[in-house]
This record gives sequence, C-alpha cells and structure tokens, in this order.
Amino acid sequence: MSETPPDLTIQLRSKPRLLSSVRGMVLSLTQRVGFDENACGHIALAIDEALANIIRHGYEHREEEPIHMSIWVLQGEAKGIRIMIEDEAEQVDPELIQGRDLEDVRPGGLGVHIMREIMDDCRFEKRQQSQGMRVIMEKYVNPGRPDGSSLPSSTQET
Amino acid sequence: MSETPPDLTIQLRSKPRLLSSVRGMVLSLTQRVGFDENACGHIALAIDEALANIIRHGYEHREEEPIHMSIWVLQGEAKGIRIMIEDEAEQVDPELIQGRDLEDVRPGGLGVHIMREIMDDCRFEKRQQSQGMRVIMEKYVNPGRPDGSSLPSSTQET
Amino acid sequence: MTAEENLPITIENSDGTTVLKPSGDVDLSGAPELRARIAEVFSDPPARLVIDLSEVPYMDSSGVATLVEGMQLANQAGATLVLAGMQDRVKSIFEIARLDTVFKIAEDLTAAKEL
Amino acid sequence: MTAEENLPITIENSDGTTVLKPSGDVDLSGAPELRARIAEVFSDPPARLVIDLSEVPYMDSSGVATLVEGMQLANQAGATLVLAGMQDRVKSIFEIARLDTVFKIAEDLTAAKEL
Ligand SMILES: Nc1ncnc2c1ncn2[C@@H]1O[C@H](COP(=O)(O)OP(=O)(O)O)[C@@H](O)[C@H]1O
Ligand SMILES: Nc1ncnc2c1ncn2[C@@H]1O[C@H](COP(=O)(O)OP(=O)(O)O)[C@@H](O)[C@H]1O
Repeated sequence: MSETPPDLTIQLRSKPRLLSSVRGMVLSLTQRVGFDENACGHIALAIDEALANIIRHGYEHREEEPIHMSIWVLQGEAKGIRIMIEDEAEQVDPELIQGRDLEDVRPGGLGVHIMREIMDDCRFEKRQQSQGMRVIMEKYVNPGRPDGSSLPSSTQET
Repeated sequence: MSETPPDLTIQLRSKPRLLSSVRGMVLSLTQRVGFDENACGHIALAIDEALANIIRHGYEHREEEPIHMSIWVLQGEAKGIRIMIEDEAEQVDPELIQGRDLEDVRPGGLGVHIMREIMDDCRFEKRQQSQGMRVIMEKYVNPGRPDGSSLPSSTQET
Repeated sequence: MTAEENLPITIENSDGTTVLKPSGDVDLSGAPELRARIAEVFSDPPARLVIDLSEVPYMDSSGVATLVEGMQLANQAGATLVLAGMQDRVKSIFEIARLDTVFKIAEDLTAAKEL
Repeated sequence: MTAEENLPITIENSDGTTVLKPSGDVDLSGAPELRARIAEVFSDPPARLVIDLSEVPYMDSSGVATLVEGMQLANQAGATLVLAGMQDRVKSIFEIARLDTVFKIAEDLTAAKEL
C-alpha cells in the first residue's frame, strides 16, 4: 500500500518551535478523516513524540536538519491514517529504540511508549540509504482488533 | 531573501478536502509567529483562497494534481510570514488574475480580492518552467505601512 | 469521504419558513453540498429561507458565492433569505468582501423569523 | 522567537507557597523554559510548589519529564509539588504514561493550597 503516492508530504527543519504547526495540521486532518476528538489529540501527540525524538536523539538538537513526513489518508474498510517520518541522522539499531519500564518512574523514556500505545501500528526501520531512520505509524478509525480501543480517554473529574 | 531555504514545505494533491489541514497548520504557525487571532484567521483564509483557485482554475477540479507550498518564518525587524504556492497547471497571464468589481454583487470573483486585501504583499508569476503558476504572499506582524492595519476586524454585534 | 461527510446539513420546514443548518466548514469542499441543498429548496420555494450558520466555524469565498447565488434564487422566487447566527470569524469574510450590508443578517434563529 | 515567547511563565509567592503558571504548550519547545523556572524555584525551596496548568492546552513527554524532574527536586528539598487545573487533553498523557497516580493533582489553585 505504501506505493500509492501520499496525499500530503511535509518537509520541516528540526526546530522545536515548528512542532505546534505540525500538530495543528494533524488535528485538522484527523478530524476530517473521522476520528473522534480524543483520538485526534492522541494522534497529534504520537506524531509530536516521533518528531521530538528525531530532534533530540537523531539530530542532538541541531535546528537546521531535514525531516520528511508523508501522510496517507486510508479509505475504504480500514479507514484511517498512515504517517511515515524520515530523518537523515545516523542510523541506530531499531531494536534499541524503546522506552523505559513504566513502573520505574524517572524523567524521560516515555516517547516511544506513547507512540506504541496510541497507534495501531508503529515500526522503526533504517532507510535504504546509508543515513537516516524511518518510523511508520498507522491508526484506524475503527480498528477491528480486540485491543484497539483500550486507550484511556480522559475523564472530567480528578 | 527567497534564497534562504524555507522552514516548511508542503506538497499536497489538489483535493478540496485537504484544505482544512493546511488551514490548521497555518493557524498554529501564525499564532506561534506572533499574529493576533484575527490576523491568523485572515492569513489562513488568504492561503485557502489561493489553493482553492489553483484547484478550480488551474486544475479544473482534477483531484490528483500536485501543489507545492513553501513557508518562511520571517524573523528580525520585519517579523512575519512568507508563503509561496506553486502549481503545474497551464500558465496564464498574471495580469488576468484579478477579481470582479466589488460593487457588482454576483457569485464569485472574490478570492483574489480577499488575498490582496489580507496580505501585505501578493504577487502572481509564471514559474521559470514551461508549466505552472506561482503566487507569493507576505504578511508582517507589524507592517510599518500606513494602510497596514486597516482590515476590518469582526465585531460582536450585527 | 462522501459529500455527506464533507458537510452535514439539516433541513426543517414550518409555517412557510425553511431552515437549512450546515455543521462544519463551508469551503471548496463543503460548498457544493450547500449549493445543492439551496437549489433543492428553491425547486419549491418557501416564503422564507433561513440559513443557520451557528455551527459554521469557517467560510471561504466558495461559501460566500453559494450564498450570493442563494440570494439571487430567493429574489427570483420572491422569497426572503436570512443568514442567522453567524460566528465572528465568518462575519469577517463578509466584511472583507463588502457583503455585510447586502444580506439580511440576524443574530439568531428567533430574530431571523421576525425579519 | 526568544525563550520567553516560546512559553511565558508567571511566578507568585505567598505564605511558603510558590505558584508557577505557564501559558501555552509545554512541548519540546516550551519545556526548557519550565525546567529552568522549576530549577530556580528549588535554588531556595518553598514549602510547596504549585504548577498551575490551567492555561496549558497541550503537553508532550518533554513536559511530563520536566514535571517528573520537578517532583524529584521537591522530594530532595522536602517540599510538596502539586499540579493544579489540568485540562482534559493534558490529563490524557499522564494516564497513558501511568503517571496520573504518581503526582499530587488538584482541581484548581484553591484546592492545591489545601493539599
Ligand atoms: N528518532 C530516534 N533516533 C534515534 N534513537 C531514538 C529515536 N527515538 C528514540 N530513540 C532511542 O530510544 C530511546 C527511548 O526514547 P523515548 O521513549 O522517546 O524516551 P526519551 O526520548 O525520553 O529517552 C531514546 O533514549 C533513544 O535512545
Ligand atoms: N491559480 C489560478 N490559475 C489561473 N487563473 C486564476 C487563478 N486564480 C485566479 N485565476 C483567475 O482570476 C479570476 C478571479 O479569481 P477569484 O477572484 O478567485 O474569483 P473566482 O475564482 O470566483 O472567479 C478567476 O476567475 C480566474 O480567471
């Protein structure tokens, strides 16, 4: 399916202050695709975490490096969204990209965990070039999977 | 100044339902740049009109054609935003791209007028290829021009 | 996405007044649906058509063009067209297009029925 | 954009309680400013630090990490850290991160001062 050209592609430079623009775009797009408000916010968060990790780990906070996003709106039975995010940073073993044990409360180590929890699919790969990592995430409006809708939706009361 | 690489570039296909995503992005970005809420909405409108015109006139409602956007966040004294939007449609004489007389109330003929009224600068050109038009728009947070803040800001009462 | 998903529109009739209420952005993607519904209404013209814009957060010139067309259809049919409940952000485009004085505009549905 | 523009934060002190109130998104761009302010506060620790999140519409894991760090600083200083006025969308990330039970969370500023 990834062979269909994406509906939208975005190139941004690795500046933290551009992240809110990407979130604004993702919120509008996911709403349009038919996700509920809660899911739209979660998807924007997952994408924000992926971009933040590239800026922090891939580019070590250098602000002028390229990031490439491709977005497919998935139609038909499996209605949803696919996002591919690619960088040109040093390659790392995809197995090493994982968060901390959640029981072990300390700063950091949450991003990858959040991405996996929110999205129906989330996989890291080396790009076919000598440089650069790629993450591909998918989320469906009606995931036909038993664990599909198990995310905590926030409640009114504390 | 256009020689500096853009902060963001976006490629989208000529589908009307992608316009809301671009607006979402532009609203977040312009807010970040420091425009007030009213101006953010206006800039999103101007960009939406430019994209809608490309879809309607350039591509005659064909939905799979490419549109390229480049966005620069302008720093320093002239804080603001520059947007360049390019298509690959047939070229037309830039002089012919203009709206109707506003006194002559009839459907249509408002888009270009809105773009010019909202933005501090708005110019149409043929691209240096054999195909494609380009529009470049700029808007400043504090335009040092006498007419800079003359846009009607919407009022509470009818 | 189907046309319905682009812009859901409800329609209600009572006492010679028809109320069309779109919920969502009236842009290049939503305007065709509104245009189709307005044409439907004028195939058997009511005395008054109220377009309730209270759930329209955004409108561009395609939406405005559709409403200008609606006004022309209303004039031909000897009917009254009223825009009701316009949000500030939407009002702004009517001002930029100098059309804020051309339409009958009412604060809300109740006021619209008295115009 | 300067750091201040990224995330404006107000600070107030009274009766041994310090209130930090950021206004804006606490993401990779805003978190460093919040981290710096928390560190400043604990250079001369108050009995209680309340972080008023009522004007924070969005937080990502950089923000959460900053607050976990703040809690550790508070524990070292024998101070109490309370998060107040969290919006629902922000609450959601604490739930996903299973941190909603780790922090002292209060409905609003008044409740925070009683915890
Ligand atoms: N885009 C990336 N490129 C390289 N390494 C990454 C990337 N994203 C995550 N990692 C690795 O995975 C680890 C876990 O990431 P994460 O769960 O986001 O926590 P944190 O970023 O706070 O360390 C990181 O510490 C890093 O080693
Ligand atoms: N991107 C474009 N490519 C080609 N022609 C255009 C483009 N944008 C506008 N035009 C021309 O300029 C005219 C005025 O545009 P506009 O003010 O948006 O009104 P409308 O689109 O309703 O006609 C159009 O009718 C068209 O002839």
